[in-house]
Amino acid sequence: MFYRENGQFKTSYRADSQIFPITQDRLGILALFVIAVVGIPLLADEYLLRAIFIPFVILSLAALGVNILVGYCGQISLGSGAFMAVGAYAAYNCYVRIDGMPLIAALLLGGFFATLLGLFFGIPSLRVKGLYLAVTTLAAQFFCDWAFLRVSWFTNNSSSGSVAVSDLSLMGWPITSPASKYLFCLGFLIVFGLMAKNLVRGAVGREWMAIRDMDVAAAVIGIRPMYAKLSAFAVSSFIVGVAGGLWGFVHLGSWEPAAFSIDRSFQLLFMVIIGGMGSIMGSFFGAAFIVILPIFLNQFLPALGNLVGIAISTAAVAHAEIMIFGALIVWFLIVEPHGLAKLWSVGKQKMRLWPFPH
Amino acid sequence: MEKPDIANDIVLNVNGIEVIYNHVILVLKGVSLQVPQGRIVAILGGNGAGKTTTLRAVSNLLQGERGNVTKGSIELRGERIENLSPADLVQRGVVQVMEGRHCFAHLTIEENLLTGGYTLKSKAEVAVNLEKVYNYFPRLKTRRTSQAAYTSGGEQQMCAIGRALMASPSMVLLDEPSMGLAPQIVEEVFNIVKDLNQKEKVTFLLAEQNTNMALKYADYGYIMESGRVVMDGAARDLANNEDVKEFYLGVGGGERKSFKDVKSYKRRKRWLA
Amino acid sequence: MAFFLETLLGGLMAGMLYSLVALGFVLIFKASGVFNFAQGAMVLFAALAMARFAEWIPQWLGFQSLLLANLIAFVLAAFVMFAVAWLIEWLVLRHLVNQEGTTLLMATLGIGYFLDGLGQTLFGSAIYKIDIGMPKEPVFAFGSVFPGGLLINKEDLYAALIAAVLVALLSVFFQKTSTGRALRAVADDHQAAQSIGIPLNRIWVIVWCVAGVVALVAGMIWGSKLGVQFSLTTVALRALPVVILGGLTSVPGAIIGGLIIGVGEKLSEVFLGPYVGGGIEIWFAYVLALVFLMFRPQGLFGEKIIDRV
Amino acid sequence: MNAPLKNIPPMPVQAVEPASPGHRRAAPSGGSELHEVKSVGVKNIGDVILDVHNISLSFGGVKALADISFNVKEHEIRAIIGPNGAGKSSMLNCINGVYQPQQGSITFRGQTFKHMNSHQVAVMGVARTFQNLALFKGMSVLDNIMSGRNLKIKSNLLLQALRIGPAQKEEFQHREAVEKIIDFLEIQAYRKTPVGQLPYGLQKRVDLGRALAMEPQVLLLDEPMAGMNVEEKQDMCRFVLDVNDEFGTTVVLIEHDMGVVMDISDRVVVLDYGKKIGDGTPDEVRNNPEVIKAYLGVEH
Amino acid sequence: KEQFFPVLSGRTGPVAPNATPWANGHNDYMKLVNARGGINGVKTLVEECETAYATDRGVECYERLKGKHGGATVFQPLSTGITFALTEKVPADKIPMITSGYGRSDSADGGVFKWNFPLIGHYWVAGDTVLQHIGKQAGGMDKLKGKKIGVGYHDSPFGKELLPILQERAAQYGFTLQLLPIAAPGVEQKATWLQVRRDQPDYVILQTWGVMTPTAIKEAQAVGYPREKMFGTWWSGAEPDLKDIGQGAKGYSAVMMQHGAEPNSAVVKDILDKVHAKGQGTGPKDEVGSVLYMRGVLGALLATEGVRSAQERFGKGKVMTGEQARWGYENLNLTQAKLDALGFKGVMRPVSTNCVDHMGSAWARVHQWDGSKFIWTSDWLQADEQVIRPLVKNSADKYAAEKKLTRRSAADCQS
Ligand SMILES: Nc1ncnc2c1ncn2[C@@H]1O[C@H](COP(=O)(O)OP(=O)(O)OP(=O)(O)O)[C@@H](O)[C@H]1O
Ligand SMILES: Nc1ncnc2c1ncn2[C@@H]1O[C@H](COP(=O)(O)OP(=O)(O)OP(=O)(O)O)[C@@H](O)[C@H]1O
Ligand SMILES: CC(C)C[C@H](N)C(=O)O
Ligand SMILES: [Mg+2]
Ligand SMILES: [Mg+2]
Repeated sequence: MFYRENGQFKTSYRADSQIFPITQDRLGILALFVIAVVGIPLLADEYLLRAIFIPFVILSLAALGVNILVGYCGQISLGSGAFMAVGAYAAYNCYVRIDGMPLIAALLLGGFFATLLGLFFGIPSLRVKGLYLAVTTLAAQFFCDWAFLRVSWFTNNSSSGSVAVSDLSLMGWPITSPASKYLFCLGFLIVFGLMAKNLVRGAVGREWMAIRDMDVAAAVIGIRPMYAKLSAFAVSSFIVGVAGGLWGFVHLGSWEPAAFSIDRSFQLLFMVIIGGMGSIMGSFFGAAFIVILPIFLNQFLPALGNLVGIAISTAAVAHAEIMIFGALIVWFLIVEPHGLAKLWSVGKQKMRLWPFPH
Repeated sequence: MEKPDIANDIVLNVNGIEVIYNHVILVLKGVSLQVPQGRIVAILGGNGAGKTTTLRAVSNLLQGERGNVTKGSIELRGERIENLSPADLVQRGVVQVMEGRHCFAHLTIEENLLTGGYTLKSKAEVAVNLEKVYNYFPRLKTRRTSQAAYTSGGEQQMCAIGRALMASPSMVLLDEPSMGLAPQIVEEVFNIVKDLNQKEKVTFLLAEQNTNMALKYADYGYIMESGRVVMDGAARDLANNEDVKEFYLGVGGGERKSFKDVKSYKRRKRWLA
Repeated sequence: MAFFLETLLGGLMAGMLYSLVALGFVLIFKASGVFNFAQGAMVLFAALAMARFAEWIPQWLGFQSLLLANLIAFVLAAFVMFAVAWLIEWLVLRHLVNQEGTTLLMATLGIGYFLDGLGQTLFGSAIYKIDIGMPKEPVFAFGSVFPGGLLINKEDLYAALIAAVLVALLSVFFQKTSTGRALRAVADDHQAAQSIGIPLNRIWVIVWCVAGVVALVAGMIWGSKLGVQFSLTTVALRALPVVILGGLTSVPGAIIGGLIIGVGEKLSEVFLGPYVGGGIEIWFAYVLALVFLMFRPQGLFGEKIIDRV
Repeated sequence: MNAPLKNIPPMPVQAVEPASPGHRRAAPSGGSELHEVKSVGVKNIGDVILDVHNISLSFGGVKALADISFNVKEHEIRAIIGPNGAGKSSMLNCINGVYQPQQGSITFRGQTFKHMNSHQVAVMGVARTFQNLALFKGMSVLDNIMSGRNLKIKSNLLLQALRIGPAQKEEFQHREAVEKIIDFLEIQAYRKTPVGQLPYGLQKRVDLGRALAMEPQVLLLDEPMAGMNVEEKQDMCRFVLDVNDEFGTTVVLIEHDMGVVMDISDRVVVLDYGKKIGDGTPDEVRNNPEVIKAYLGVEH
Repeated sequence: KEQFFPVLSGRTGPVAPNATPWANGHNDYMKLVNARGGINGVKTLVEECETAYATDRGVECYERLKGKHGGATVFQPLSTGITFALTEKVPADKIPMITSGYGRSDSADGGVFKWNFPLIGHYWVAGDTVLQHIGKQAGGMDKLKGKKIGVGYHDSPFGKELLPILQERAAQYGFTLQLLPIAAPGVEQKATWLQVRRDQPDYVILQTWGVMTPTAIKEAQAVGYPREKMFGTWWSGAEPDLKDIGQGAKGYSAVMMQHGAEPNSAVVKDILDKVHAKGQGTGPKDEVGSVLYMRGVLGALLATEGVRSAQERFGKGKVMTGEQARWGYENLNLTQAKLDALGFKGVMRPVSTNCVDHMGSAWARVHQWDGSKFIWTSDWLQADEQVIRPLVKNSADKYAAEKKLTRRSAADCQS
């Protein structure tokens, strides 16, 4: 009853093409924004910030990038971990090798190098499609894993292959407290999130989706597959690269190539599919699902066990956790194959009709 | 043909069904129709009226579209069939020709047809049916070794129809069989329908936009409009109905108007809301 | 020279073992158009079941014979895999008819997680052994031709033979039976397949059962080589370039792809690796697959990707 | 994006002067009070805009097109008919650059090509609808039609990402043009629906809308009226005629409904299994015995 | 009054077979401490968090546990990767970290790494002692000249951590190293071992973990490389690695961080009596006393004894904060007498730490698999201070320079 757009008429295309055309949505988003920027840093304790919100924000950003490539442009990528790694290591090298390199510049440069790699590994996509393309991206993944382990120049000749950065600061403002780290990452997420949203609802986004849905038809209306695909690879790997930099610099502080292994790539892909392919919002949902659910289960199951008086071993919890996780993935897919974002919008549609069933 | 009154003459009885897609989109709002044994019944109606949805509901192909029958009942020869699988229905002789061809892209035309005979036990019957289909559509024979994806639209349509006939069905649900076919093939298809109907007593329920043809060959017709049946009657009566003539046959006012001369102001007639 | 041959042989046999896993992927892809990410989990699950049954059965029934224990364990494990196949169809696949490939792919992923957890919960997460009497020590053949002989790993040789037989059987199944054709039809278009009376549910159960048995054989052989433990799931990643190179829909492709990848990665690691610091075989396998794809985007024997308006 | 071929003189879309008298036709009699017919009077057929010369195309053993030649004149409605599998769609695919003919050439506005390149063809102003619906399934109606205007978008990636100034202005301009098309096709109610959920007939309309959004000079339509009832066909004809009248767009139309073809086309090519068996005005074609034998069957 | 010892366990994933006994041993000893009356009356409390040997999960576990139950006393990450990540975090949180037998070798330098404690051994000790053993087999270190030693290592910071000492020694004694990186989890090593077969190195050292170890030995068997010439470091030579290979692994040796399998030691008997007999055992009974189980016990011993020593200074019978416990670890003095009293007679040697030396002991022994169990095959070996110390110092200095840290002052050492 309350969630209706009745009476909200759009008199201009500008008004109609707002990201959230419905007033209630806008209010909701505003509230969310305030909570995210003010509420969480104030209220959340260190654990929540460090273990949940910071990874959530960074991985949302990465998932956003992956979604552009996979969800919007339809090019399945299992190499996102590699692009994160390139972002992180390139940023690291820029940061430690060039004196006085500002943090943000280093991160953006990381993104830039990830873009170069993305373009390179995007070239096969002009010929290879679908799952076959996934192999190309896996080649990128394994190659990068190997390169960062083996080429010691990338790790500034650290003997263990593990690198670290510390004492981050942004124009004199130290980024060491969890809250400041969180806000720093959130800033990236908001800026890139908005830009990505603008891209996908604009001409480039339509090109990507057109290529995804029907490439021959897209070519016939004048879209060049090469330009569309490579731009998707570029934009996606830039964002993923920056996320990689943040993951290394801000979240981990010190990392080894395994931080960006194939598992990370899979994780990002799951986020996109579970959250909703081709939906910016879906990236957030997906990241939340994949980041928070396991942690939640991990803490909740023993508590539940205690409640009924059985001590559950961590192994049993870990196994139960992945079982429940797997079952939930399947369950959500059955309820809504197009991901959580779609589930959300169907929910909204129902709410619009409420209290009538249809 | 009169409205059938003997209950057990009715093969298919659709009773007030509602269909909802995706839990929110209500498409059929209480559709009822009956198909008597050995007859040809046509569903007519504009784009989006719900013809395809009705056929999908009958053949139980709704699930794949995330659609659900939420009200009403569907009976085949007195047996409730809403919960059967499509394969069960084929076992009971009900086969649907899907709108939009849906040939198996990677299979050759012949393989497509052979797959159509999947439910048949005897190899001989498959061979006979294959010969029959090739007779109906000689064009398919010349293209038998092509992968279906690489045949023309019309060839695919023939393939889809032929594939359904391979199962020796007792009842066929035809969704826009004439779409994309050249005129003489359309004629041919309807002749096949008539032929099967008369010789092999196959019952047909067809959704068709080519109203002209449909009413010429059908015994009985239902006209649908935004998810409801708004008119039904014997085909002959419908064909003579002034409204039907004007809006579905394009011969309002007695004679055929050139497509060029039709004006584009809102002329659409709506029976209901 | 001898060493080159040894490497080549080693590669060929490793390749056969990859094929065995690759086969599972191909089967399910062929039959439903689904890329089954749970394949690795199925291999582990099957191997765990087999290993533990072989350990428990003599205890339960109180006999000693290794052969008998293995036999019963194999049969029991096969039944377990049938049950898994049936449950997967019943709980998951039938609810996802006509959904896009990515959705199904994700579902198999969920299944994979679930099986990983379930397997280890039921059967434990330590290292278990499968002892099917595979010879572990190498033999040295052609001692007269090559000084020191040519090393041949008997275990790998047997494994390769088993793989070859399995592949031959499955090839026949797909090429010659009407079920094979029905499977391909299902992969093309779920709905159309349903509309002409192909019982999707039954087909899927059958295919997943077959895939389950293939996983069991793969798990048994890999398990006998490596021990049965969680890491067995990662062999799926090694099999991936094989599937892709051979073509997602081709049973013989899985074999040829396996041989090419096996040989390619072993030769590269042994002869190229030392110059660049080693550890290149994984990415080399993928790059090799990629190079082939640039010439044939559907893999060596895959069905052409149809692109038509 | 804006790389039109330099040597093509810009053609004003609207006022096309009759270069050659061509044949003239009477306009629809009696415009209604609700529909303003702009070009009451005489339809001006212009010069040859598209000339297909000796095209041959075969797939393995199948000869889809054998030595086909015909031309299309500016502002006319040119129909291609023929039995199923005759090669009609393949012909359009050649013009579009989707297929590469093995022989022959295509001349478009004075430029001759051995084979076409899809992007270039689009830039030159050729739009197309598809027989087997090739819409972008995951996108809304609005986005599908908007994508038809992508060629016209000038702002770069960064501007689009920031959506400031010119990028935004441009977006709104195109949106306005697209809204006109949506109004024109009467699909306002479905603006934001994903096209995959639309009934078949409406999808065909969206397909047309996407082509129209390109503001093409030549519009290739592949069975636009399949799966429609008479009323809807009448609407579709109206759209085609209006486009043809109001914007002077040249139309190449494949259609199996002879009523439609005979009523609205200016000239008709008839193909039969890759060969051309007839070419002329509807009346000529209708009475061509070979055509009757191969395609029409009985007199319609 | 409970002293909280968080446990980062690895009971799932590719290293589960090996990491599980460690955690079981650790927890059993903690229970034993409680059964014996706690640390001067302070009971121990453990809570596990599963890392599956993944660094990011380890970091999450750290964040989760560090503030629980009144604050963590000490972390034992049981992974070199996690150690690297936590090394950046513990100073800020003021929680010490014991990395007994793994982690950063340079963190033995307490002057730079105030919060790290690689007690009783790090990988450079392992590397040095295993070379000494090999030298003895060869008949003297000088006999190694011109020899070729293969090193199969886990391709990660853990594996690479061993290399500096080997390289140092190779330069010194004139043997060559053949590096054989193995990608985790290490189930595919055919190519590696084909190389070994071709090049026939005189010895092979394994720095592996989890399933990688048995796979390596099986592949060695498959190419016919003699197991007698294969030497593991101490995470690569425990029962789960070898029991299924049985005879096939006969002759394989591994250097042990002091203890081996100690089923007959007093502490094991005590655990069986006071913990397992009461049905409170964490894992299966037959695993008690096995190699990795004992390492877990040692970990728990060091963790609790540090607290005990801290209590000497900050108040007996009190719960120590992380910062206080750190002082305890830095001033550990476990004499032989104390060890004997605790039941560790014959299991380990005395340990004493100070401000600069955070390791406290650098002894090791080698045991060999005889087909069904391990037997000791060497005397006590001590890593060469002359070599290790400068390596540690250089590396620590480099770290300090990178991080712009200054060495701790003498005053800081007192706090
Ligand atoms: N899968 C689906 N999800 C959601 N809505 C759907 C779906 N399929 C059809 N619809 C909606 O159901 C309504 C009826 O569609 P249906 O396809 O049954 O019409 P139809 O009468 O067959 O039309 P046409 O003649 O164009 O084929 C339409 O409004 C359509 O948008
Ligand atoms: N890509 C291709 N590969 C192989 N054969 C093809 C291909 N495209 C078209 N053909 C064949 O070429 C012939 C002409 O096909 P086309 O689609 O042009 O027919 P059409 O005239 O459009 O027929 P319809 O009216 O049925 O749509 C057909 O026999 C078809 O099978
Ligand atoms: C038990 C572990 C600490 C050993 C491991 N391989 C590591 O050092 O990372
Ligand atoms: Mg329909
Ligand atoms: Mg066609």
